[in-house]
Amino acid sequence: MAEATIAAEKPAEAGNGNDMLLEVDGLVRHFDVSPPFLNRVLERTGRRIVRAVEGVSFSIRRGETFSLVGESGCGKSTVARLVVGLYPPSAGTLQFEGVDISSPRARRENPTIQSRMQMIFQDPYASLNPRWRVADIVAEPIRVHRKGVSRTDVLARVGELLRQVGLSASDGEKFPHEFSGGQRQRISIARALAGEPEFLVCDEPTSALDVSVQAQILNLMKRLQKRLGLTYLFISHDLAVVYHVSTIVGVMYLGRLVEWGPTKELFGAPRHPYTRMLLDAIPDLEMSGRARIPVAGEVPSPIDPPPGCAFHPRCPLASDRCRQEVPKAVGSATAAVACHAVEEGRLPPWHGA
Amino acid sequence: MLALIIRRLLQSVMVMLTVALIAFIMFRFVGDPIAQMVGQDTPIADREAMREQLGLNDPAPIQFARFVFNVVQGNFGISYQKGVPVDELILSRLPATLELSFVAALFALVVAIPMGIYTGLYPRRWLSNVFLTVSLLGISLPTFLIGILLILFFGVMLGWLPTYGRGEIVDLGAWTTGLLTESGIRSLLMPAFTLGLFQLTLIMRLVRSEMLEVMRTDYIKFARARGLSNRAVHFGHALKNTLVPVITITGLQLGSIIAFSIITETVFQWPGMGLLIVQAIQFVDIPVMSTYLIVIAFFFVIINMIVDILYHVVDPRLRAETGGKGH
Amino acid sequence: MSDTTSRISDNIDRFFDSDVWWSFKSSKVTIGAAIVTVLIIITAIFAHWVAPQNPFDPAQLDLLDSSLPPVWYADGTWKYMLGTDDQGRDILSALLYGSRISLMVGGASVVAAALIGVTLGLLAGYLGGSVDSLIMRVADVQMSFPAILVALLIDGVARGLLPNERHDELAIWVLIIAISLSTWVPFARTVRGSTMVEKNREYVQAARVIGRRPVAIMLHHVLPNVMGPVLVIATIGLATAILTEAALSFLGVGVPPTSPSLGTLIQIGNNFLFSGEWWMVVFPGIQLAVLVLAVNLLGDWLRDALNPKLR
Amino acid sequence: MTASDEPSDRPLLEVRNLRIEFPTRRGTLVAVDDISFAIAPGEVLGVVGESGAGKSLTGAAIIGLLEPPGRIGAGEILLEGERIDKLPYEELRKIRGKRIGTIFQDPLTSLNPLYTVGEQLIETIRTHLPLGETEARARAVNLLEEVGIPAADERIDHYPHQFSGGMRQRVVIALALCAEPRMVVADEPTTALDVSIQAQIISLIKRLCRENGTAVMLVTHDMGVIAETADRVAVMYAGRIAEIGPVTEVVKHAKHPYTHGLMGSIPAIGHDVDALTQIDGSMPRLNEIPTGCAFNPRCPKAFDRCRVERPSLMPAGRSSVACWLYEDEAKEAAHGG
Amino acid sequence: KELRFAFQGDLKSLDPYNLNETFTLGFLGNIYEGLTRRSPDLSIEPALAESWSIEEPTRWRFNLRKGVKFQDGTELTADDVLFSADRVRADGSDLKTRLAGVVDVIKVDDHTVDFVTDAPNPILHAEWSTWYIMSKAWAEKNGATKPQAATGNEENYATRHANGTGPFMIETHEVGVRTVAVPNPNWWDKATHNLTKVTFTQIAADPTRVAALLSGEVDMAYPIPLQDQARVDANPGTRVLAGPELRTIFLGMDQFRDELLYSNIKGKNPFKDHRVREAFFRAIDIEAIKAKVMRGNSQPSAMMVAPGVQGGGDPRFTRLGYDPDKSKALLAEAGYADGFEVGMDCPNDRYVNDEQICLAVVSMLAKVGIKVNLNAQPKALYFKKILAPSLDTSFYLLGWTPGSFDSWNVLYNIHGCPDESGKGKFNLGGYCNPKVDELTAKVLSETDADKRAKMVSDAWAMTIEDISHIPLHQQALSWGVSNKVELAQRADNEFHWRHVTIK
Ligand SMILES: Nc1ncnc2c1ncn2[C@@H]1O[C@H](COP(=O)(O)OP(=O)(O)OP(=O)(O)O)[C@@H](O)[C@H]1O
Ligand SMILES: Nc1ncnc2c1ncn2[C@@H]1O[C@H](COP(=O)(O)OP(=O)(O)OP(=O)(O)O)[C@@H](O)[C@H]1O
Ligand SMILES: [Mg+2]
Ligand SMILES: [Mg+2]
Repeated sequence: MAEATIAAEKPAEAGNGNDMLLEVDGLVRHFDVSPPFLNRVLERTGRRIVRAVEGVSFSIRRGETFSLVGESGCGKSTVARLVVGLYPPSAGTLQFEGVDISSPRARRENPTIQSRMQMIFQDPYASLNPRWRVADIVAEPIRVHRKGVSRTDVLARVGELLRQVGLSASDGEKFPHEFSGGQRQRISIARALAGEPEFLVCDEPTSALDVSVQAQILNLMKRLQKRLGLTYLFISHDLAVVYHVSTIVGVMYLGRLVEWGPTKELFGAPRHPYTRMLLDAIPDLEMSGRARIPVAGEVPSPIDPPPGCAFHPRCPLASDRCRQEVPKAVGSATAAVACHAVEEGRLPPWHGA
Repeated sequence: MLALIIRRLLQSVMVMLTVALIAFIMFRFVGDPIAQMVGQDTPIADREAMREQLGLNDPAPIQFARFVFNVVQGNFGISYQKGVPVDELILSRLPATLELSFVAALFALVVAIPMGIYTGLYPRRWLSNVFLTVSLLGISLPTFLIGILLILFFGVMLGWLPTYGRGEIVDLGAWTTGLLTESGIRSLLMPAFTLGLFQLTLIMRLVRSEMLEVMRTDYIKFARARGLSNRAVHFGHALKNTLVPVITITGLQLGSIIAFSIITETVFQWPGMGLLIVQAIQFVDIPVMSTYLIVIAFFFVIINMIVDILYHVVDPRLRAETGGKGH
Repeated sequence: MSDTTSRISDNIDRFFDSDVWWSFKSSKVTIGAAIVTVLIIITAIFAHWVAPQNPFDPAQLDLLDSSLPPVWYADGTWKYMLGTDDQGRDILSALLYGSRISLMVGGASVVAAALIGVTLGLLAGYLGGSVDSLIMRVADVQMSFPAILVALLIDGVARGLLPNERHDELAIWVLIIAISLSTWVPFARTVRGSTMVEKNREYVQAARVIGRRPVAIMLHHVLPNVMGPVLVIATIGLATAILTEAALSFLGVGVPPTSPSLGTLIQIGNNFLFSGEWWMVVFPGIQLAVLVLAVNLLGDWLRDALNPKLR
Repeated sequence: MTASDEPSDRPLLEVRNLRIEFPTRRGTLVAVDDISFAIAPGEVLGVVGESGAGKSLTGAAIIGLLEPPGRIGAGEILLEGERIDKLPYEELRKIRGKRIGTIFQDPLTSLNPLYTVGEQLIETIRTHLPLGETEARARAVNLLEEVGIPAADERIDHYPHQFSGGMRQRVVIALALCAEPRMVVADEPTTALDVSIQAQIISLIKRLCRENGTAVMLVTHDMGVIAETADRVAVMYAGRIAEIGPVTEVVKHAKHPYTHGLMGSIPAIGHDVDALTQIDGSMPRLNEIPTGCAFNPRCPKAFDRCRVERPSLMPAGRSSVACWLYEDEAKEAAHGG
Repeated sequence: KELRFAFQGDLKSLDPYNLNETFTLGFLGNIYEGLTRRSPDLSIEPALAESWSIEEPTRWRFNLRKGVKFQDGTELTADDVLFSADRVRADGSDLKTRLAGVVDVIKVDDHTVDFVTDAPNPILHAEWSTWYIMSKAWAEKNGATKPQAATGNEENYATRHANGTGPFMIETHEVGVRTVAVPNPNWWDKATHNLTKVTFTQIAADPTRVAALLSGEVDMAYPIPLQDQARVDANPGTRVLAGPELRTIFLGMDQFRDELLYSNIKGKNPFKDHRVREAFFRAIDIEAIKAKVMRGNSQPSAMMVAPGVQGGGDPRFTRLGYDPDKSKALLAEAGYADGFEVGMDCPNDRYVNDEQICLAVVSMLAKVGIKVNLNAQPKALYFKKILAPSLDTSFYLLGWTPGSFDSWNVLYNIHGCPDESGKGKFNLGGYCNPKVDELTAKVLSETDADKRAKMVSDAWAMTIEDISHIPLHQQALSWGVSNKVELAQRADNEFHWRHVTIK
């Protein structure tokens, strides 16, 4: 009992050093979308701040796949971008193998770390420069990070990478538009692998693809993970995909992690009402005829999120406390939930999947 | 909206100040203003005295401030070439140029928009191709050549239209107009056509490409799928969406019409500002040049502001403040 | 070595297989326009071989041969196929040399304008923020003055600043500077717009994650992807620049009459329209109109061919 | 209109041997090739298939809005027994919105940003129904309420950009249902939406159709949505129907190897597999569709005949399949019948 | 009866002392009047002075016409003449030379004025037909007592207003657009015209001006481009009046600098060499210029003055023949076998086909190896450059009509060795032959006509021998006139409306 109420700051403790590849602590990212100063004065409106990420902490163990799920706009991509350094965080820290890489300066000072993390993007059509040959695209990280490698070596390596993702070396001479979506995503993966990364951030790598192609990519990613010992930060809104690929799943809502845990546990016995809602909303391929009450409402604007628990306007269990007090994540290092109802034991049993 | 207007005003002031600075630099540093003012045999001492008297020895910022102060009061100095105050000179030429530009713009718009719509809606019809080809000629033939040919044909060979000037003009106090007399209107036809032709082509092509673009959008497809009549789809939905960019570009074009009138006015001896500036440039009449610069910038700024406001009137997305909030 | 050559030949093959080439091949008008343009450019470049006379060399002019009509008139001669002007300049030669000046001024000013515009546009679009606002405000101010006016003013200022006899020598440069300073804005606007789109495209972000520097990203990633519209603007800009030069020459502030451009030729010829010596204005007029029309047609085609939405 | 009083053996919509072509510089592309299906009143027909399989084109052909140069190369489309594919534009226009409603994928771009939602609704209503301005407005408010927009009488005067994505899709649905069409073509109505919103929209469509007895052609590539919503499902591959049948049959007992692979490649919660079933390769481009069965290069069960001869739909169990594997079964069934 | 006419140039100012330019002075000669005026044949007539006499060789007396009223109603008195004499000599006046040599102006009585000169001058009044008398009262009332406001910050009242005694009064004057005049009902002389209104418009572009005449929008336009004369004549309603003009067009060379400003020859001035000047002269095919550039409308001239001018048309002189070979030989002899480069200044809107003449000269000189860099520009800039004090030129084209129609004017202004007194003020090349100067001084005070003519002829002989300048031709006037209009064309190219009648 006492153990269960320990407020867990992070899904996993950073205790045993080397094991943790990435540690994220209290990550915050705000975007200022205020109207111009003059408008604010004249219309007496304040600043408008998008609280895209509002204090997210997690760590990822080497070789694991940590997944983030959540509805559109809840801040998943922002977390991904923060991790790879496309945005500097507004607050909070990022550590890669214990090295702080929170600020852009820290990143510049540790260029090797940057090369060890790569990213795969959602849109296979937009993530490859249409004017570049595939070979050049794939070779770019090699040329940037390992200067002085001879041209033939680079080409050889590119060919190898292309084969690794299931394309042929001769495809390097072509341009991206000559490939289908699934093949392009393979090229993206080859490019990401070219830097010999240990850590891959995948922002919805398959959501633009058809299921049959998605299966190919997911299988490829899993295979590569096994073979190369990669660690993934995997982002998706498709719970089934997340279930399929991840070791640990974190559920995001309006910039916060509301629940996390090992995949099976989380999907087997979801505790946060939001997690339950998401699971409920998945169309039922089995046609088991389970009774579902689709949850009403949509994600509120991150500009002025509801006070208290951000989920309370949509939550069937919301109480006055939920409306006022932001719930703390409670649970062990590996599985926790931030919900007053859970804490107060008001949670009805899960009907089971 | 208010914020928009205020911001635009501020920006306009900045633009005007920049232009004033350019004008000032021209005024002050291109040639020696004193040398332009006095006769050849004025002694050096007198020149120095004048220099002092005119404040040309003060620090540049003070001179600039004085320049701006004078400009704001409408005091632009005396034309080197004609010896009369520049503001009067410009003001007396302004109506001619504005009238010509306005009529040319009106002509361009009235002809170009329907043609643009037609070619945008029916890109494959032969008439569209005719319009397009003819319009290409409009931007390929030099304005002055068109003007001369018009004069030769309609003025000299057929004798239908006057070949030069504004015709009979009516004095309405501060404004003189040629729009109230028959000869004034007849005189206006050829210059307005010449001046408007280029803009007509541009606007027509713009409307066409915007129309083509809009016709491909989902909401047009959806409007069709709802069974709306062609009229409603073309004019209610497509046209209105086309207008947003068209307004901006057209606005800019109208600004440039005023400046483009230089050539037309030269060809038709149209007594407007353009004629004045061409002469002023040939004689390096700096006060006239810098004043013209400021006046043109002023018009541009005004037009731009109107365009911006129109833009906001047409596009509800831009006046988000007025409605309820989304999300 | 052979690698690069094979790549080039590969590129050429690819070009001839591309939609652009196909849309070119299938448009008779465009082919015509291209042939005309190339013809004019080549004859202009090699004018000193092609032209029967060097009209810029006063020693080759014979006043007694002035104002001769084209060859098909009774007093025309084959020596001056298209007649001569009032100075005894062979119109045909003057056309070729004049086209050279027009093309040179037009081409150089477009190149200069494109350089300025693309650089500023890239910077504004990629860096955003205050750099962007500054550049765009400058562009706004610039936009309020159409090419003709800017060119006129620059010319006026140059007249005031340069010693007079240098003016003619420098006239071409003044023209080029004036025209390019007044036409860089469309380049900058377009490039800025495309850059803002491109910089948020994932391939640019991928390059950033890889660790490339902003300048490298701008040059290697963004630039090639915004070149399409730049090419279109450049083509149409060439047409406008040629016309602007002609207009300025017409207003008497263009190139000096001793080395006339097409515009100057028209301006001179203008004076002989009523006297029946029409060839002095009509041939340069046709040459100018045809050149501009052809370039415009090419620009139009290029715009359509490069716009994937129109295909 | 006699259809409504007759029992539903007469299909509301019937597509026969539809073929859609694009003349291009490299010859004519056949994007949809000889497909036939029918939808009964009140029935929801799901159409699934990979991107580019020809789903949207089929929908567009039905409402007569194929974009040139696309054209119907052969076949017929019948609405309540009446041919509509050859109707003049104006006749067809009167059918659109009135008898066939349409919902597009992207609610963000389907609405004209310059008009309020109300204006677009009223315009559509008055185009098809003889109503006055105020009556039309009242109806519009009703419709909005029906699709679940709170405070409809206030929101009606808002512009599309003031609505969220889910709300906008509701507006689009309201617009499609304005004139109570007998049939709705919904082209991926939920693809752009979040799962939670998706569930809301699906149940909304289902409810509205059940209540009005409207037939729906639901195009999507999400098998889950189909499984939940459709009565029957057609699986398209490279412009052809690979399999068509009752939804339970297709989902649970997929017959065509493609359908089979497709079902296997969908990850599912609770199913722990190391690797998903995977169909190698990708769907061919239109200009390089192989001879014989279009699926043959990727098909694990392909045999010689598949590479030469193209199978047409043949009955297999309660479904129809275009696959030579089922030829015998089909023959038997034919004999038996 | 309205007369509408158009001219190429602009009416710069209504101030009669502002600009010494033919068109402006000619125009203002309809509004203002001088003590004398000229008849259509250019002979001097009494105007505001009824009569005059030479009291002493250095003292002239003018008797003013009585009862002459300015257009504002005030009467003309001797005070006005004194005032005008001061004003025309004041700073900013462009016509100071009108009273050059006048040391004193004395009011004898209200209608008599004496002019005292420093030396005898038989042609003192020859240019006074364009020295217009202004009203003292009016100028003082409007603060226009000086020709130009010194600071340049204020406009001079006289720039846009006029108050003369002449046959016409300004009704409206829109600067640079048009000017309308109406007859002066109180004019002292009997009007011979039948006009009720005169409208002047500037039409700068040649084709537009011709078009306006052809289409009947103006009744008179000038100049008509030479090439359009045939067209204007062929047109049923119009005709060309093409009389000879007294202006002589010539080329000048810098002969005083030790090194030319614009040349590739350094350290010496080729134009100081008579052979070079002759080579230039002989290189020019004046007949070709006449035939082609001027289309027959010019009279090649051996002299620097036109036949109509006293001393002009002297049969003693003939042009050096056109001879490019000789020219080349001369150049070679002078040490310029390969020719040299020289810059040339030329106006492009001042004289008939001025730029074309220059271009033709450039091309002809090119044939003998001289590379000429032509700098053709509008007259305002051109004059600013070449005229004193800058004299910023090496080789130029100029035209000259002696205002007095007397050779002395040309010998003094153009051939005199430049000095402080104003002698040689327009001798831009600095030609200086003391013998010519000596003779010129004698010419001025010589009162015996025959002796004077002989002296003039001898002076010309010296300058021609020296090749001080290269005279080209007298250009022809080229006025386009509607057939409704009868007018008198004056050889000095001034257009006086009092001789106009309209059908
Ligand atoms: N550069 C930015 N400027 C302003 N707001 C931003 C920016 N990037 C993201 N946001 C806002 O931050 C919030 C979170 O965005 P984010 O892209 O991280 O969401 P997401 O979970 O990835 O959504 P999706 O599933 O749609 O990709 C959104 O409301 C978004 O509008
Ligand atoms: N204008 C066109 N020209 C040539 N081919 C076209 C054109 N429009 C569509 N096609 C082709 O027709 C095929 C079918 O397109 P369709 O839009 O029906 O696919 P879909 O099944 O709806 O795919 P998605 O799931 O991506 O919407 C595609 O291969 C497409 O490339
Ligand atoms: Mg995202
Ligand atoms: Mg589709």
